[in-house]
Amino acid sequence: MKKKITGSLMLLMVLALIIPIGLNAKVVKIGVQAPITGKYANEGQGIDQAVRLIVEQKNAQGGLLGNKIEVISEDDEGTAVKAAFAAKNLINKKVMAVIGSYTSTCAAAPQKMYYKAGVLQTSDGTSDALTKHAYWTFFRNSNPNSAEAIFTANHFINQRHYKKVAILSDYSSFAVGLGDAVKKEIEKLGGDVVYYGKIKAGNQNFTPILTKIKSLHPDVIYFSGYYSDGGLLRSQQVQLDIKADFYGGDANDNVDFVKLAGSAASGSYLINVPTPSLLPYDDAKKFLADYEKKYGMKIPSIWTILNVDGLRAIMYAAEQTNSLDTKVIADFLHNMKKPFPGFTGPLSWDKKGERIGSSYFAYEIQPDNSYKVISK
Amino acid sequence: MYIFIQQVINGLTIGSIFALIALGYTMVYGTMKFINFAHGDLVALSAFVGLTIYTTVVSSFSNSIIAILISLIITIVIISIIGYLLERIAYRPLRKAPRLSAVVSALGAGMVFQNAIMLIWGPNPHYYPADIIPNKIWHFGDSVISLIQILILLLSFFIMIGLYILVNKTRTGRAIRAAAINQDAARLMGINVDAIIVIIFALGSTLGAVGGMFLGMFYRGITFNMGWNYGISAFVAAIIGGIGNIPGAMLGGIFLGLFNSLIAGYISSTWADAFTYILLILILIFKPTGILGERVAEKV
Amino acid sequence: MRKSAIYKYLVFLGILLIYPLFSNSSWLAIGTTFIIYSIVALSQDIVLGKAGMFDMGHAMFFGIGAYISAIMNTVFNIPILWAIPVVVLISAIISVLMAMPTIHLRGDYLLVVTIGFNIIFQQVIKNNVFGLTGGPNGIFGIERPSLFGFEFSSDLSVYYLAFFVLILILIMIKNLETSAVGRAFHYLRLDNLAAQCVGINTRFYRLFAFALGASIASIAGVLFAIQYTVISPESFNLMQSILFFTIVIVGGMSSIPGVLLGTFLMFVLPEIFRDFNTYRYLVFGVMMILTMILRPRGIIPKKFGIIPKYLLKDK
Amino acid sequence: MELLKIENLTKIFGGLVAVDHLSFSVKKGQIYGIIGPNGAGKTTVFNCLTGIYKPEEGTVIWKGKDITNYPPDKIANLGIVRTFQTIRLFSDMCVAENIMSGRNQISKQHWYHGLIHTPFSKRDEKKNWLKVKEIMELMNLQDYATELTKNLPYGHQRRVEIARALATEPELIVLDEPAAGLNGHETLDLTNLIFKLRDMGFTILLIEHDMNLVMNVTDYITVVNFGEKICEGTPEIVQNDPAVIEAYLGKEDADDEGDEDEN
Amino acid sequence: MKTKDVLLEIKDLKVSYGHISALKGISLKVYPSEIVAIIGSNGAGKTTTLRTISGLIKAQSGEINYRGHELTKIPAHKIVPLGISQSPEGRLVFGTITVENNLKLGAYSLKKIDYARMEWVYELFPRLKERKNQLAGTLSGGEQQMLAIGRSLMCNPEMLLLDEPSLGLAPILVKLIFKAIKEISKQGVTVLIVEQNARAALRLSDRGYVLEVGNIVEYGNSEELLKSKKIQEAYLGKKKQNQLI
Repeated sequence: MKKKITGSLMLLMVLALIIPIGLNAKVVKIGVQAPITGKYANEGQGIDQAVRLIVEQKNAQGGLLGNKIEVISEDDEGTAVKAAFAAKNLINKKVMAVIGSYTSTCAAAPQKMYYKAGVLQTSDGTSDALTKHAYWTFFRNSNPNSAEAIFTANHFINQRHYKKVAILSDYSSFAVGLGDAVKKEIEKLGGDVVYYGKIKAGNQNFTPILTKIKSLHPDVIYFSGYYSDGGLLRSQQVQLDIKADFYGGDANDNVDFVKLAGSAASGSYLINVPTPSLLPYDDAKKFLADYEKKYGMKIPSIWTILNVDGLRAIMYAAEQTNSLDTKVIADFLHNMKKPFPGFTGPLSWDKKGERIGSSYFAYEIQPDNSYKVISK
Repeated sequence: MYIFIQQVINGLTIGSIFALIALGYTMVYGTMKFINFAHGDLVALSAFVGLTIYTTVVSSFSNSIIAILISLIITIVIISIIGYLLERIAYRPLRKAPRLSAVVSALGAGMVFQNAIMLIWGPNPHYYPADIIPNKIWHFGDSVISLIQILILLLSFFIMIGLYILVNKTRTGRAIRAAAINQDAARLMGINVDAIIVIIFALGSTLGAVGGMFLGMFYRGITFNMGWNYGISAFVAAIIGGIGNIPGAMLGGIFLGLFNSLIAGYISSTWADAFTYILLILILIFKPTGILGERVAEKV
Repeated sequence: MRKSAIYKYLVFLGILLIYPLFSNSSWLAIGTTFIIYSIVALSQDIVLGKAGMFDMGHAMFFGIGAYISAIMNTVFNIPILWAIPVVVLISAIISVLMAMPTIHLRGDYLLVVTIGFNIIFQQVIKNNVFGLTGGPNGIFGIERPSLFGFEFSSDLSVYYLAFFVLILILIMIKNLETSAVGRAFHYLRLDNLAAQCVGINTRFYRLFAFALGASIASIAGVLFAIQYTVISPESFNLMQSILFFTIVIVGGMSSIPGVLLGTFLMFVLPEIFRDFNTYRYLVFGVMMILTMILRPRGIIPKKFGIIPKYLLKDK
Repeated sequence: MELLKIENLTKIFGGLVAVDHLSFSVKKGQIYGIIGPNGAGKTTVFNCLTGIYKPEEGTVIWKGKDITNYPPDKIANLGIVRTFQTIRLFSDMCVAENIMSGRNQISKQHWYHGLIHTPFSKRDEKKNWLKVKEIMELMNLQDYATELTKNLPYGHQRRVEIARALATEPELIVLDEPAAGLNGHETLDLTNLIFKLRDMGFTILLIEHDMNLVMNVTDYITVVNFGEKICEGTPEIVQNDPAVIEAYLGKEDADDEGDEDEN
Repeated sequence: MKTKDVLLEIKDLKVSYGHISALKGISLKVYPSEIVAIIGSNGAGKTTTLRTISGLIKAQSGEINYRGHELTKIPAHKIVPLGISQSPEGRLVFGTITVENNLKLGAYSLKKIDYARMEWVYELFPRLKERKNQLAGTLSGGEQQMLAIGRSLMCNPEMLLLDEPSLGLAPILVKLIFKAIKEISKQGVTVLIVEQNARAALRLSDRGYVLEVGNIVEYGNSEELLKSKKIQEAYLGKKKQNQLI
């Protein structure tokens, strides 16, 4: 009996491992590596859906250089190990380019594999570590932490004239990187960082740390982490009656920030590249409408659109060079004279794959939850 | 001084929610002697169910307080039934199996709950409307307390008093305690131990449902994976108090809430978790059965 | 060991040996990780299955192995294979220091304590202590090893390196089964007091089981660092510990085929069903419950009563 | 020669004095019985003697050495080994493996032999298994070598427990109610076995309820009631002691005793 | 012997734990209002018999008939309302609950607590009344035994099963307990008592059964059993006796 079970299980094991899927040509394959399940599932599913929408529209127009585009999605669950598996799968399925992943860690883990396989990768990951190696395959479609930090520090010290700053981040590599950078830049400009602490994402109860901050009487509280915690921080700040301005970093720019903060959202500030609803471009507005129509929900965040822009730039480069060779496309992207007009503004890249010419805005959230630009 | 008072208020609020959830762990442990790892995810599920019911019924009532009370009651009923089914399907067949099998079954059940929430409500966070409880705050000195905090503290207090009376002063309560001490002896009293276990799961789920909806009302944002965090904190609270001991779970919850607040406020927020667990380990080293737990001598 | 048992192990190892021939690079990576996770699960089994101590923080030692070797490699430029003895020693010492005051705790309390240690470990590496652990980013750029001039640069070579280590560990655990030490683990798990009363120093053996489990897990950690060349905290968090814990219970406590099968089911199976992105973990949870109900002692429970032939009465 | 000497042993459980200043000593080669009504504190004495309980007062002296607060394993390694009133075998393991547990500390294997087998460890392993075989033959258990002990009848389980004790090569064997649950035939076997063990040179300390067995096999008896010694001496002396009769039968029966104590 | 109908009849009852058989097919009868003793040594199956009657252990085969109810097919908590109450071996009082609440638990199956009965129990064991607000775990062994018996009386049973009520008690307490049992019996409660203290049990009871490793080897009138040489030998050994039981 036991022999039978063991035997059949071994057979199953062998079969399962030999299954790997065959390939077929004639189409251009685009990979999506995103956290489709797990903690960031909503961002991951958003990226997946948005990419599929763009590709659907493109295919309706006749595809890329006459080739039909096929999207292959792989779930990295927001963890490095699974990201490596997902990347290997995509490489084996011979994708030309990969969109993703959402988190810096998951974008960094397979970076070298994509480089070795000559697969283009475009990610919204903002960690500085991503462009450190200057792989020719990598294109950051968001703006690096360092740029945002410089803008933030300048805005705080020179425009708002804050004296005492409290900085909070969570434990994610992105938030820590941004928090560190902002602290450094503020101190460079002579600002006083009276508190720098970390919260545990998802913990929800931030009153202890806010009470501590209250006792230090800062002029501003800056949070570099994600909206899911930022909204609560703002809400609890108001609840605790802490009289300081609240600034959220780019990852707070999500429709859910306002929902979480509730009435406290009004009067808080965000720093980011232009947000979806504020995007001044008509085609961007159309895309947002299309997305909402197709999926019955709003686009989760600016990150979705940044990733879409990465894909659009790659498709644009392929058409300009009339080539599907990734090396040719990458060369073109690295040396664009005229930036590509993306949904999120003009896109172009330096040799390291860093996005050039990022423009940051600071917004104040109004009582009707609309954004008012207070600084560009 | 106001910082201290403020931290105590903060700690008591979150602590009483921990206590409500911890009671679910401790009551199940008391009679079944295993850790119901699915409890945290059941709490998350109740937050979602509660929100859905609230948004459905709110239009029929002019007063949001009445709407929330009605949805609380409906949620309690639904979650109790789910708690009962959980016991029936995933745990009862394992009563005589090695204890760790039930633990793994509980982990599996937790996974089912979490992913079911994600499939039903989607991966996006959901939000309790901001206006359920009016956003009122009171100052005394530099410390503040909000209406919702007062409501949570009062309701938790009354629920725990109610539970205390139920367990200590009623016939069913005596049966629950008897079943926890010795199931065979309880059977000899004519107590239907299976029925008591169902009651315990229903009660634990009820308290978890209340805790889950409090979380939703207090923090507004709820996510499909929030159960694990609260589950593990509440579970630690139950252990600190002495798992299996009902007053212990209440004490442990409040204690953990206060400790978390004071550590984060006075020592270091970046090391708050480490301090919490070092405290836990120290308590267990010096008092291996928790603060109120009883020592069980090995019979030779 | 029985002939039929040897034969089964040879078949299993044979499949692993030729497996790379049939797999593409992503399945090769899954294969390598399967082997590494099997080693961790086997080491978890020494503590949980054999010595019966409820350790739900085992991923911590896996992480200690990965982190120490990565730090030695990236900061001090020590070839990563040379790190192994240091890693083994340090994790054994840490495990004993941790276990000494807590080892006497009853089942569930020990379980909570080990969860606590795992969470403390997480916070330590995430807080980037001494600037060595890289915080939430983890450590990048770990170099792959070379041995006698052979570079383990390809994924295939890393697969066989892990395979080789797995064979060594399997031999060790087989040896454990047929030695005084290994039997002592079973005795103290089944009845601690009775074991003490026949003269077995159960406290020593508990600590030894802990140290041995920690050391083997840390070796797996080194392999993990070699395979991915990037390590980050979430690979060693509580969820991972729970995974290893579950592997042992689902597969069958202190049963080597059980633990290997458990690793396959709990780790490889979800990879096979990747296409069912959002549903697979729901089904997976249901499967866990069903497995426990149908086979409460694990899928392949340990069989006792295998003793040397010369003991049996001539028939 | 006094092998074991217990002096003024006192053990208190939450205010209840379970053993009260009890003293006795066992000579080498003796079969020594401790009897007393249920709950008299006999097992507690054994638990103090074998290191499971720490006595509040008093000393346990083994071959002139004070071993009072030693842990159970150390005491076992000094040559005192026990059986339990409620049989405590490693129930999931087979008979041979159970007996082998007694060889664990006698084996010369070091911890690293658990990982790497050497010719030495293999020899050691074989030597110990052969010893197990010898003991199984002595105890008539060889037919059940690979049988899991939980599947054995009660009487056999008792024998396995004694066999396991023998495997540790003890000097003193402490038997806690060995005849409990045995039928007449099995009890007879046990009687013979105890004599056999004595003849082999073991000293035996015994708690037992079965008076037939006790009176038959023991050389010397201490009677305990409520933790106190109420009588000691040879079986004849003990059997005729009014205090013993009272302890066993209760006062109201004292008037009946005349016609029963014929000896 | 009573002439009334049989109250409880056990027919060829077999019980086993895994591979070990504890009862190998025993049969016995209990008539209303009598006291029946089951005696035998440790491990003979006495406790198993009582626990099977109470439904705590499942029978392998055989019947237990009680006033037309087949007890082997009824779960434990439904047997108590039929009028069978057990005071278990080792007393199993609820240690962290007060004495009075232990007694209330005894009346669990009645839905309403009969305070008059509680007074009767207090009269039977005045010691319990003195300690009614104490936690049961803090009582001495004898007091716990009183509580266990008192508790089992609270549900107004027709038949009382007593498992080793004299275990570990001083003779004076044994006397007190046995006196109380006699008193209980006088109230018309049928008593089935299991004892190692054979003499005391037989003196108390009307009839007795001798159980040895799962079989009934002897039964009859208690007075006759008391005089039987075999019983005497089994429970107060004779030196140099070659013949074992």
